[in-house]
Amino acid sequence: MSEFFLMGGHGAYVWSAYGLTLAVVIINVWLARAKLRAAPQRARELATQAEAPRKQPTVRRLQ
Amino acid sequence: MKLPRWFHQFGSPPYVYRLADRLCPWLGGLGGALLAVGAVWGLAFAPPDYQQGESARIIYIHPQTAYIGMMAYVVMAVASAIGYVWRLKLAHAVAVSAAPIGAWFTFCALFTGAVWGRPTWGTYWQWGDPRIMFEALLLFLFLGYLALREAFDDRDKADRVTAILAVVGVVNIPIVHYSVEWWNSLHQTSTLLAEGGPAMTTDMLIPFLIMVAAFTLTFYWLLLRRLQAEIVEREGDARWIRELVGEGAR
Amino acid sequence: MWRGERCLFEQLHFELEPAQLALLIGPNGSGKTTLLRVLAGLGLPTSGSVTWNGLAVSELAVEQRAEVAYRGHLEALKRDLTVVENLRFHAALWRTDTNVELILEELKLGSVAHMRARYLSAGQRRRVALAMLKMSGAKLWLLDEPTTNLDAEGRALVVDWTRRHLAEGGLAVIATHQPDEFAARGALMIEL
Amino acid sequence: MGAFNAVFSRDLRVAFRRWSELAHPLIFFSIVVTLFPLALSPTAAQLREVGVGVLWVATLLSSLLALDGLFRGDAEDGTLEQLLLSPVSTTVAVYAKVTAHALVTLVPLICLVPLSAYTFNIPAAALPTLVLALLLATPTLTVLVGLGAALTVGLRRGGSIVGLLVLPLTSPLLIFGTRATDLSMNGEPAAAPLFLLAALAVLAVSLGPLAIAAAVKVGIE
Repeated sequence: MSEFFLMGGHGAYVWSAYGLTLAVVIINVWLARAKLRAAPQRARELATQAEAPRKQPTVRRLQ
Repeated sequence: MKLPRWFHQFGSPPYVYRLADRLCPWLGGLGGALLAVGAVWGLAFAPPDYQQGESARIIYIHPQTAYIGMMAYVVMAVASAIGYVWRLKLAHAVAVSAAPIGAWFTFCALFTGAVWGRPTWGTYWQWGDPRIMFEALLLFLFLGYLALREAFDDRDKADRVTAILAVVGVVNIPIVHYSVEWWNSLHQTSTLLAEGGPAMTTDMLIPFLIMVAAFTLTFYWLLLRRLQAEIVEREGDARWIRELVGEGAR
Repeated sequence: MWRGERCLFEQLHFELEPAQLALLIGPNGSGKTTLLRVLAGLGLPTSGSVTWNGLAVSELAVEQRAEVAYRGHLEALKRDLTVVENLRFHAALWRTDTNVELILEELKLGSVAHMRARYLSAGQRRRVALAMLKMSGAKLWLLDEPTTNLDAEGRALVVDWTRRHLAEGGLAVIATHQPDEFAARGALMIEL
Repeated sequence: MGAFNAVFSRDLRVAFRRWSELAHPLIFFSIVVTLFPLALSPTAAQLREVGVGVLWVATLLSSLLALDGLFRGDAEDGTLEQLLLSPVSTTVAVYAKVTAHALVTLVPLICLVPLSAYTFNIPAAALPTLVLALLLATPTLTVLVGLGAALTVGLRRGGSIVGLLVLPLTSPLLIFGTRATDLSMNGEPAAAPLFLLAALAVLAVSLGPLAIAAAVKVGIE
């Protein structure tokens, strides 16, 4: 089994490469989920701002 | 320019949001499974390369991550071009979602490329190799795009300005790619990572293709999840978001 | 009409006929300048449309642009060029051959005509901007607080020019904090 | 064409009124070029080897320096706004501004390069090709720098990220430019890279200003 990990001396490179790729995939998955979880809360913030009194401009003609 | 009807369907955020919800479980599940299968196959069962020995196993991840990086840039450029021309906020949302994924995978491709070069050239950073040079330039383009987007506080202006940068970037990518390739041919260093990579026997090809499919599915899963988050953020005050928020999105 | 995360105003609809004036009033930050810039085609409304003679303002062809003149807070003068050079450049862009010296006399800028714009006072710079407005010969005037920094005489001049412009069938939308200066029968009063 | 001349001559006049600012990129170039012999050994052979690359990179960097004047000055005093609203096609105005900018900043830079090439004892025979390569690269470089300026015109302190946006796109110029000079230094014909530079120039001059005009319109909002 140890031969499998040594990989004829190249083990360090192969494993570090696979390790980093796995890390990048996991980081991205985590980031995507985190953004999705945070989104509704962010939406609530926006919603409250939107609730602020809407300015309805008045247009009238001078006599 | 009148848009075809189905195009409008993809233009409406609620439709796309629910579509993403339906697609993601499939993309994620299949992508994850293929990743596992491909990795195990590549590491354990595929034969070592007669020249480079074991380090050739990186061939199952480096070209894939590089390809994802490039695909992400093209998706980003096409989406922002559509967003710019037809003023579709959703298209800009796709571009915003694709950019960070592309940057991450290009960085990963850069690292795995460098590590792959190590045993053969004895150096971590072989400037001679065109692929690594091109990956680095592509990463700078991504970082430039992300930096420009962060520099604007008004989202609509950020969308339209970065769209122009993305389109100019995608026009320049082939130019940069071939000039780096041309430049490399002058210095005749061993192009280990030649276009097709070392000649691949069929039993190496299968895990290679599995990994390509795995990364593609994973990319689109990531893209859709980020797109959903971006949609909620951009449509914040829309009614359908409030119902969604009410029930607490997963 | 949104700016960043804030909704400035919504459901605003008005039409302007020739020889009609629209006055834009409202507290600071109510979106007067933003609205004027959108009317000029310098920005896009979050939703809705702005049209001049039925054409979308942001995509006006070059000829239609000659009919619309916008004067914002910035006077659009190159500080290193003299007043006359600035005006000649403006005339070249707008392809008008109006007599520069005549307008300068009317604005009492004759004495500073060959002085660099950086040495002018704010009021004088505002007058040069008015000169450019007059020279452009545009049908629609979009003015953002045109009377700031002007002395009584300057303000009277602006009011007089606007009246004459309207009398000749021109249109104007003016953002101002003193609406009564420009008030005229039939004018639209838009309060943001 | 009237508009082109108007904008072109105005920009030249404004640039010459502030001629001291024109010298900044030239001084910057000279400093960068003089730093390298300090950093490396001043031996002739090694300098020649590195010299060509140093000249080209220094040219790219100093052209970035001169970039701020292109749109930012006009944006701040409102003239850019009026230019976009005047009855003149924005693309023509962009062509005029970019050409004026190239004439005023890049051409003096190109005149400086052969002088410093001499100090790097690059053989005189290679100088004509070097200058030709620089001239062929100028249109593309100006358009890229112009695009960087246009993309960041709406930002208060845009200057800092322009390098990040523009430099990766100048890599082909660097590759073909240095290659042409190296070839001519060894006496070989340098036609191939020069043609490639010319091809890039045609692409940049034809498509570039459209992108720049679009970027300015958005940036000015």
